[in-house]
Amino acid sequence: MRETEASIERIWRVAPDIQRLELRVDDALRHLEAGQSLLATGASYLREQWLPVEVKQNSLIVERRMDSSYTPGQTVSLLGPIGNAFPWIAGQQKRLLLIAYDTYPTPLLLLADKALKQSASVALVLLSSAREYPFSALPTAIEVISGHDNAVWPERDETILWADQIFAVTKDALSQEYLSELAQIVKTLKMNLHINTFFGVVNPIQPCGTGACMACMVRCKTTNKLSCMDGPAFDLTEILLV
Amino acid sequence: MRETEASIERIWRVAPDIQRLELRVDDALRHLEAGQSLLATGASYLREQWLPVEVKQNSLIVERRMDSSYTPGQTVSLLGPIGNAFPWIAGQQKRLLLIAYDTYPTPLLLLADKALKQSASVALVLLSSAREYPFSALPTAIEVISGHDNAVWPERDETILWADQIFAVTKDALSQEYLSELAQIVKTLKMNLHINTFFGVVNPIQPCGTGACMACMVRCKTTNKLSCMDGPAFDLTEILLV
Amino acid sequence: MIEITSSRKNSITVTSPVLFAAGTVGFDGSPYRKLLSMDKFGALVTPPITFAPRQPATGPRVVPLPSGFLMHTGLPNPGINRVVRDYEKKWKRSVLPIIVHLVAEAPHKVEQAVQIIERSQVVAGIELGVHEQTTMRELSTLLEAARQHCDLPIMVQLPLYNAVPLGEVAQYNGADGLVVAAPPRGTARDTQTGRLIGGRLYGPWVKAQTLRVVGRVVQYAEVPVIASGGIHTPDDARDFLTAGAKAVQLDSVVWTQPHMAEMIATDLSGIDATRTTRTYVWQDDEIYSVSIEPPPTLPELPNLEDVTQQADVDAEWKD
Amino acid sequence: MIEITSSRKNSITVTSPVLFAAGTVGFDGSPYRKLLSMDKFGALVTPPITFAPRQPATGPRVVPLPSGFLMHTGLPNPGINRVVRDYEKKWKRSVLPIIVHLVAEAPHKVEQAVQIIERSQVVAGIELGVHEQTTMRELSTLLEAARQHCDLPIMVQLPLYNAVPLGEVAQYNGADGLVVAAPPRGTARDTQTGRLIGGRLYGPWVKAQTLRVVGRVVQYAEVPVIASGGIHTPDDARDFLTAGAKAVQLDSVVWTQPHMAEMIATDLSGIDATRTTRTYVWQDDEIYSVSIEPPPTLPELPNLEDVTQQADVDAEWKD
Ligand SMILES: Cc1cc2nc3c(=O)[nH]c(=O)nc-3n(C[C@H](O)[C@H](O)[C@H](O)COP(=O)(O)OP(=O)(O)OC[C@H]3O[C@@H](n4cnc5c(N)ncnc54)[C@H](O)[C@@H]3O)c2cc1C
Ligand SMILES: Cc1cc2nc3c(=O)[nH]c(=O)nc-3n(C[C@H](O)[C@H](O)[C@H](O)COP(=O)(O)OP(=O)(O)OC[C@H]3O[C@@H](n4cnc5c(N)ncnc54)[C@H](O)[C@@H]3O)c2cc1C
Ligand SMILES: Cc1cc2nc3c(=O)[nH]c(=O)nc-3n(C[C@H](O)[C@H](O)[C@H](O)COP(=O)(O)O)c2cc1C
Ligand SMILES: Cc1cc2nc3c(=O)[nH]c(=O)nc-3n(C[C@H](O)[C@H](O)[C@H](O)COP(=O)(O)O)c2cc1C
Ligand code: FES
Ligand code: FES
Repeated sequence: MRETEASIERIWRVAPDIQRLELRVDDALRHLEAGQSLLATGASYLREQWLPVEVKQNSLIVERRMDSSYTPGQTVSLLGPIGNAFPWIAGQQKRLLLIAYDTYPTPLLLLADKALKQSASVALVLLSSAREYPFSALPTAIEVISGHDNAVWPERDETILWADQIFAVTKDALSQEYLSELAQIVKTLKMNLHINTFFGVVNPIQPCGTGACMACMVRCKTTNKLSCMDGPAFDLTEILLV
Repeated sequence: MRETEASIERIWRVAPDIQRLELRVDDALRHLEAGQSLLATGASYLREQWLPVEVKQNSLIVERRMDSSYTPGQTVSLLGPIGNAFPWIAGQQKRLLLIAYDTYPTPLLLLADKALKQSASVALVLLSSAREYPFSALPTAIEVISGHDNAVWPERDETILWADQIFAVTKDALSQEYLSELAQIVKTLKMNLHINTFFGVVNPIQPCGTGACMACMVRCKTTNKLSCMDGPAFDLTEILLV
Repeated sequence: MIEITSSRKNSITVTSPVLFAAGTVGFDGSPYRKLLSMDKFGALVTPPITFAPRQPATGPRVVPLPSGFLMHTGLPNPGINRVVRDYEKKWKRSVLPIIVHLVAEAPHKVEQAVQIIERSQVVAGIELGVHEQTTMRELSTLLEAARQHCDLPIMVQLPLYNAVPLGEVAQYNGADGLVVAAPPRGTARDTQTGRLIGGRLYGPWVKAQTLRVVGRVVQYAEVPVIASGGIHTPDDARDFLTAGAKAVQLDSVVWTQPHMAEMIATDLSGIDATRTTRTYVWQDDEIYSVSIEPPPTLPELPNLEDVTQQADVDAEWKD
Repeated sequence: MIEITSSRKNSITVTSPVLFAAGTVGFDGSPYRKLLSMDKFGALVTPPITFAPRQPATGPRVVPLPSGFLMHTGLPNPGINRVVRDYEKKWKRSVLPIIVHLVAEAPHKVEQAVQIIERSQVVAGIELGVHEQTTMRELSTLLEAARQHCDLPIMVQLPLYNAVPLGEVAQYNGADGLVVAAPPRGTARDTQTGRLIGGRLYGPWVKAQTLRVVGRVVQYAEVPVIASGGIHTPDDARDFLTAGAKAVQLDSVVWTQPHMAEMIATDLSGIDATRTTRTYVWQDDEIYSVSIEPPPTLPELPNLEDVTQQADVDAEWKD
């Protein structure tokens, strides 16, 4: 982890409320893995979590809501990389199910990109407000499933049984309840919840990103873990669900 | 006084650290007088005092330091007009001496502009850090005198004796002492300080601009006055100098 | 109609729960007559008035701070006699009830000042402003002096830091309402002169501190609580009403965003009040989830909050 | 070398007056080992440690605020025994002196905890964190318990609102240093869930409140004062040192701007310290220009600040 400067090279909209920024970053950030993020200085006091959706040779592409405005050439301070790579192993899990509930699937897009490049099959379920995410901003090779306002989507049981690995991202404050519900469904369908199968992606507000402030603590069965240090993906067999 | 919206139409630099903004303003602000100002919403909590340097048919031009950045099309909320016209009467005082001490002469430029248009003669003395103000941003018809770090400038006594009226702007926190010093010099030279001759332009930070908060109070000989309501120009025969 | 002081014959009722805090709109509201629909607000509290005239502070008076500012005006005012004389006629014609903010100097001055105010017959009530170092006993003496010859409702504006214990004293000693709280005091450096300035702090971040204190004062308050501090949106105001305040006072938002001040008044007075965040409920028990064991080795000790039993406890402590 | 506790045999000396406040860099500084030059700082204060283990708070823990935020973690920690066991070796190797922040629960817990800490022989001192409603007598009982079997320097981290009277009590009862102050507490609404969260407040605007309180505590302090609250620039830190603090603690700036935290440490430790505003001088008398007449009708009353004479005054009051 380092504190570095990046310059915003290019800005474009992918939907009325979503923009992407191409950043020229320090060498230390060239090898960002899917799952890792950055804490950037912005308009508010706390750093914002910037999620990469594409990693290029000399630059990174991150996705932001339109509520902040940026200018090309602008410099930002980045703290990162924060967190660990998602525990997806190229070539091993060939069928990936990604779920976004009531929040945009941004944290999962770099994983989708990498998995597709490694010729895995990727399905993405958009539930509740996640359905507003623009299809056009997603890779064409992805199978997008538009679900309902709750944990229900067309052919849900089939997709769950199909998947080798599941990653679910939910709106922070609701993650607990929603993840419990999904875990319950998976448990029933797959006879049990197996290790390395179903991951919750937990991205709370991170004041420090370094493991110091403990605001991002996740209660686990053995010992408590930190989202910024041990996450963002937590195996649902491991965390204490409500 | 009204709270209105204005849009920034055009932005240009007149010096490395000075920019001017052309604003399309509400009808209520079309007839701004030299001396009056506006309180605009900006990056900080308190409104900023925006000083007009030119009043056009459908727009106003204000001068700002480069420490804030603006974009064309941007909308700002303006409270104003704040304060009163400078007590300069076209055709009456033909020789105007303007003094800027340790602060840019911005508050005096609209007066200079109007006076020159009415064929008055205008001399502007720049003292201390005011000397950094770019000559190129001043009307060519103005006589600019570059002084020293204190109350001294070339042919000072002559210019003071020459003037029908004097307006001096100083850095807020120093106004008291500096105005006293100048008042003393004028008193000696002109045998006394005559009413309607020498004005201090007092522009402290104005939290309200409406006469409510009393933060801009100026101690006067008879009764205390408010810079935002009774100013910004105060006759030096009237205010209580230290 | 909302009753913002305890029900006695002269109790103050207002049509809107949104008031102007002390000094925000001048002595009679005239600075905002053209900018705001005054009739959407509930009442006007005057700038702090002292017994004798006071001159403005010298030197810098405003220090901008992140999301706020510090202000030190020196409380300039022409003294209570002169203010009443100058504004009596205007107050009589005022669309809003006038509440006079009286600076609680010495008890004998308070005693005289309240009589001057009451005699004028145009003032709806008094807000007594006590300074930050006021002790509980000083406050009770001040209130006794104020109550002596005065039938007007008297609210006490409490300092933020000691609002909880002082509010209990005020209520016990006959205050008809509690204003929670005066802006916190601070010290900041003026960047132009490099001087340190002491003054009151304003800005939206004051709200979190005030909301917490209001939540604690309403636990024991039997007289109306009026909340004040950092309110900048209708939701801010609503948070205080939901917490149990009868009314709110707006302060610096009136100066920096007059239009927003009017929006708050409109929204809170109407029936179609809208909240932008999810719930209305004041989830008391969700805030504090930990229950605490009492310190086992200590007897029941005198405590800042146990003021009414102070004498008994002191006796116990000495035995 | 700067002595940050009162001179006794075990007094703590540091090479830099810039310390890490409780919980800002974890139990042993490891989160910042790669981001900061740790040796530019003076000491490390651990996160608050309780006697028994504590779990993290449930629900939202961070509410962003204008120029700052509210945080409520629930003070998760594995309890004093476990912490000492886990970190003993790391603390022994630490480049910075380790100060343990001990949550002042009941006196008997404090008494046991300090012994566990002292036995480890790798801790430089203890910062005792007392809660906001601590009374003056509770504090003296807590300090008595802490001092009973402990020769380590004990500093007391004072709550912001009652720092002035509590600091005097702490000093009188054997505290070796005063940390002024713990972050103020507040209540804010989490916008996602609509829930009210109570917690501590951080941001640059905390500074004005803290600076004022530090200025008052140094008037009577005979033990070193360490200032903490809202420091975000070298000038902020310098303001506290000029006011009379021996050292400062950085808090949330470490998290949001680690590079700035290091700049503060570099600037304050060096000889070529630079101030960007005009003067260095602490112009005491220029801040408060009004002299006050004492309330004439009141006898010398017990006052929050007159704690050391409390008993005498109580006697007087009863006569
Ligand atoms: C021995 C002891 C040690 C402690 N140590 C620590 C410590 O080290 N660190 C620490 O952080 N805390 C500590 N505390 C807790 C701390 O003192 C406070 O009790 C706690 O921070 C809650 O403070 P409060 O004043 O808001 O609640 P209380 O004083 O308990 O408030 C009274 C009631 O008011 C309610 N309330 C409060 N605010 C509102 C509101 N805005 N609206 C509606 N209702 C409201 C609460 O629900 C509560 O029931 C300790 C307490 C004790 C007794
Ligand atoms: C009867 C009475 C009525 C009052 N009424 C009001 C009122 O209505 N409104 C009002 O606003 N005030 C009022 N005050 C004044 C108020 O209580 C405080 O005294 C005043 O605000 C100054 O507060 P302080 O705590 O900073 O200073 P003090 O408590 O006087 O502080 C003690 C000393 O510390 C010094 N000091 C303070 N801060 C610092 C610092 N950061 N660094 C170095 N030195 C410092 C001061 O110079 C002072 O000499 C009243 C006071 C009295 C006695
Ligand atoms: C009744 C009264 C008593 C005051 N007492 C003191 C005092 O004891 N010490 C002091 O330094 N200032 C005192 N002041 C002055 C205040 O600190 C301050 O100048 C005044 O209240 C205005 O503060 P403001 O600019 O923060 O509004 C007093 C002011 C008033 C009105
Ligand atoms: C020793 C101790 C005592 C506490 N006492 C109380 C209490 O009396 N009332 C309460 O509501 N919370 C109490 N708490 C919990 C605190 O309010 C809060 O959850 C905890 O200190 C963490 O606060 P933070 O998230 O603001 O850091 C206590 C916590 C500790 C460590
Ligand atoms: S964000 Fe601070 S510990 Fe994870
Ligand atoms: S700026 Fe508020 S009275 Fe003039």
